[in-house]
Amino acid sequence: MTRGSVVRAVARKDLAVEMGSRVVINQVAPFALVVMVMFAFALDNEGILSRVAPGLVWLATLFSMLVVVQRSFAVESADGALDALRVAGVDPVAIFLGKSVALMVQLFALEVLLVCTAFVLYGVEPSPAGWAEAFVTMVAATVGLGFVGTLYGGLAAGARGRETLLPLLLLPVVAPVLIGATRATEAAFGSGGASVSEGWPWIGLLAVFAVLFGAAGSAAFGPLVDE
Amino acid sequence: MTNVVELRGVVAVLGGFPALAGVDLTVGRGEVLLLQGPNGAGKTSVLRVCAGLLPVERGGGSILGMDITAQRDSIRSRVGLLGHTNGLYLDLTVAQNIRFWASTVGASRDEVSAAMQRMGLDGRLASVKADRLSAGQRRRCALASMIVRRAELWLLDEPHAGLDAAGRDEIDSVLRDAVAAGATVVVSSHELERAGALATRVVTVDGGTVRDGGGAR
Amino acid sequence: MTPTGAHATTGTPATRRLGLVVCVLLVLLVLSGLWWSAEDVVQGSTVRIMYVHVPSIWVAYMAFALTAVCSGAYLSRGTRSVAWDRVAGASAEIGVLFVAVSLVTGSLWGRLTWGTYWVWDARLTSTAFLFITYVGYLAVRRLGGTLRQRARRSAVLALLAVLEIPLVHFSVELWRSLHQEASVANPNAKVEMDGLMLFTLMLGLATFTALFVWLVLHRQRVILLEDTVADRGLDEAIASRRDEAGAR
Amino acid sequence: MEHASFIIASYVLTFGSIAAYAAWVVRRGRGLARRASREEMPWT
Repeated sequence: MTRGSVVRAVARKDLAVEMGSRVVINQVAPFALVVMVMFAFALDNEGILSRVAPGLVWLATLFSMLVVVQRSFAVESADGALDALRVAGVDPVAIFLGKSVALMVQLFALEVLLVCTAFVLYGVEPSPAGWAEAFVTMVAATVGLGFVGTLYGGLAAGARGRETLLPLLLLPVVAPVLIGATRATEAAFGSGGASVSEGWPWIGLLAVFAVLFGAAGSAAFGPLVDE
Repeated sequence: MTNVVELRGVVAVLGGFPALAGVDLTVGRGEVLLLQGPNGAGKTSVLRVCAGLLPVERGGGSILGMDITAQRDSIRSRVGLLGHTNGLYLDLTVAQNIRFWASTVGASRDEVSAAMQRMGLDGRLASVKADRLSAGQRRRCALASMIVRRAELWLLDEPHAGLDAAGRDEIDSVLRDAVAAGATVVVSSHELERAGALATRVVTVDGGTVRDGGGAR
Repeated sequence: MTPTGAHATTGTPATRRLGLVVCVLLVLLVLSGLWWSAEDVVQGSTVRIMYVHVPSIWVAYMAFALTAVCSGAYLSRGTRSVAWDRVAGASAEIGVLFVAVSLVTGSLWGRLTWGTYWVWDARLTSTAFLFITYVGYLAVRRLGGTLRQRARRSAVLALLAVLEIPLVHFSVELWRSLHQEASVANPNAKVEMDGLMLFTLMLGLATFTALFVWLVLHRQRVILLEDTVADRGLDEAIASRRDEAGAR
Repeated sequence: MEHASFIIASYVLTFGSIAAYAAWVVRRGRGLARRASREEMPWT
């Protein structure tokens, strides 16, 4: 049994669960859209909206992520599947990577939706190079978010008060992603006169974040979830 | 060969409550041990300790010759637990569930279809979502994944609960096959008549302790 | 079991002496900070806040560093003693207290110097994140479970914080340096310090360090007692649990 | 002294909260130590 095949099995399973239940499609995605509309009500100014659109996109992503992460582990504990995985001695690193990959796929889909919404509702108009940069930003940010979300989601999964514990633990950690992804997206969208080239250092930050938390999560997930 | 299960003075705590208050238990290879006792006596906790799910607070012991605290990871891949929950993903179909389990332990396609056939899960049931299944059908799913796992120590928590007569017979026959294949079984049950027929030994769990209900039968 | 009587404390002659030293130093610090030392040429009287602000943030950094070291020691093989976890927990709790204190005194100072309680300065922002991170750490310590569970979980979390904090700090710094035009005021502005002012600052650092040692010693003993009493409760619970069996 | 209120406030806040915490720790320690034996308190 190689680690890679377990990773694939876990990721495929999580995505199959989503295809079977459609919770992210039917509930989280509309939630994210509502958040975007509420931002527009709160700010009530088209000039400001297109200026702050990148930040709103990523804030909406983070809020949606909290829900998706909770869901990802609720599925495991609904009928004791996580216990069963533990008893089966399934490699926790493979569980971590597999669940991270599934989370990344779902987050990426949400981000695409949110960016398109910002394009339509907030009046942002990126150049072709900007679209490319936005794509790279989304990939880099999503990988990091997937790792951190799975890591802290697993820790909070078994805990009492997990609904409040998860945001408390997770949001401070993802601050670099919010900052980096927002700045990079601003560059991509040209918000506030930013040029596309200004975004690349921030994408570097996102990549560093993703690599560090991928490694740390692989090491820490087992001890955190198991004990 | 050492005993399959050896617990010495095991105390296990659940949210501050001593679920196990000093358990001594020995199970030899090939035995079918029946744990009986009232609700809340600690039967489930004994099984969860043996499966390496519930950490041992005091005392110690070994499972399949491996230390129960230091070598929990190695123990786990060699035991199978059928608890109150079935470990199913309710949004997946029966076939998806069992195939997932098979893929995490590296079972072949043939083994999977054999196990599904054995539990009567092929055909129409295979494509039904787990949350539409009856309690008995869910049990059968869980048993199918146990079969696929080829565990050396089978731990079953009230496996007969909520099943009709046919379902119970099925479980008994799966257990007999497992024992014939060399597995050791620890099973908890209210239904002494039924489980007692299989058991080679019966012990009583009460107040988080084990009273040996007499030697081998 | 030797009863300890009504005068049992977490103190020892050594900590009592240390406590006395801390008290004397504190009096000296207040006198020196509020009366003896002169006002700063640039900052004026607000420099007096620095004599308590700088030592508190210093203690907080020291506390979190100690938490990280103890967590690493707990996780490394051969030293797996829950004593490490107690020191880590005590230290983190004290660190949270001192970060909170330094955030408040810092914003009071900021109000006087910058005219505003808060500026989105890199150091302030990442200190706020530091605070929230360790509040989360303390929440995880209270999740329950066995002592070993608590120790392992919180040790792993403390080491993750070691990874998280520099990342947050770095990104916040990058955020400010690339984004904001010249900051309101540079808190690092060279302060001309006369001898007594420097003395007062050093006195503050020494006092707070001694205070930190005193607090950690006591707090980790209290944690030991909490664990012991919980364990005693467990003994009683085990006994009554075993009686259940006899009753039937 | 200029800004006396702010300066006094920061001293009071700092030492007040530390003193409150220290008092809480000591009192909690006393309460628990009364229920513990000498062997359980390795520092005695």
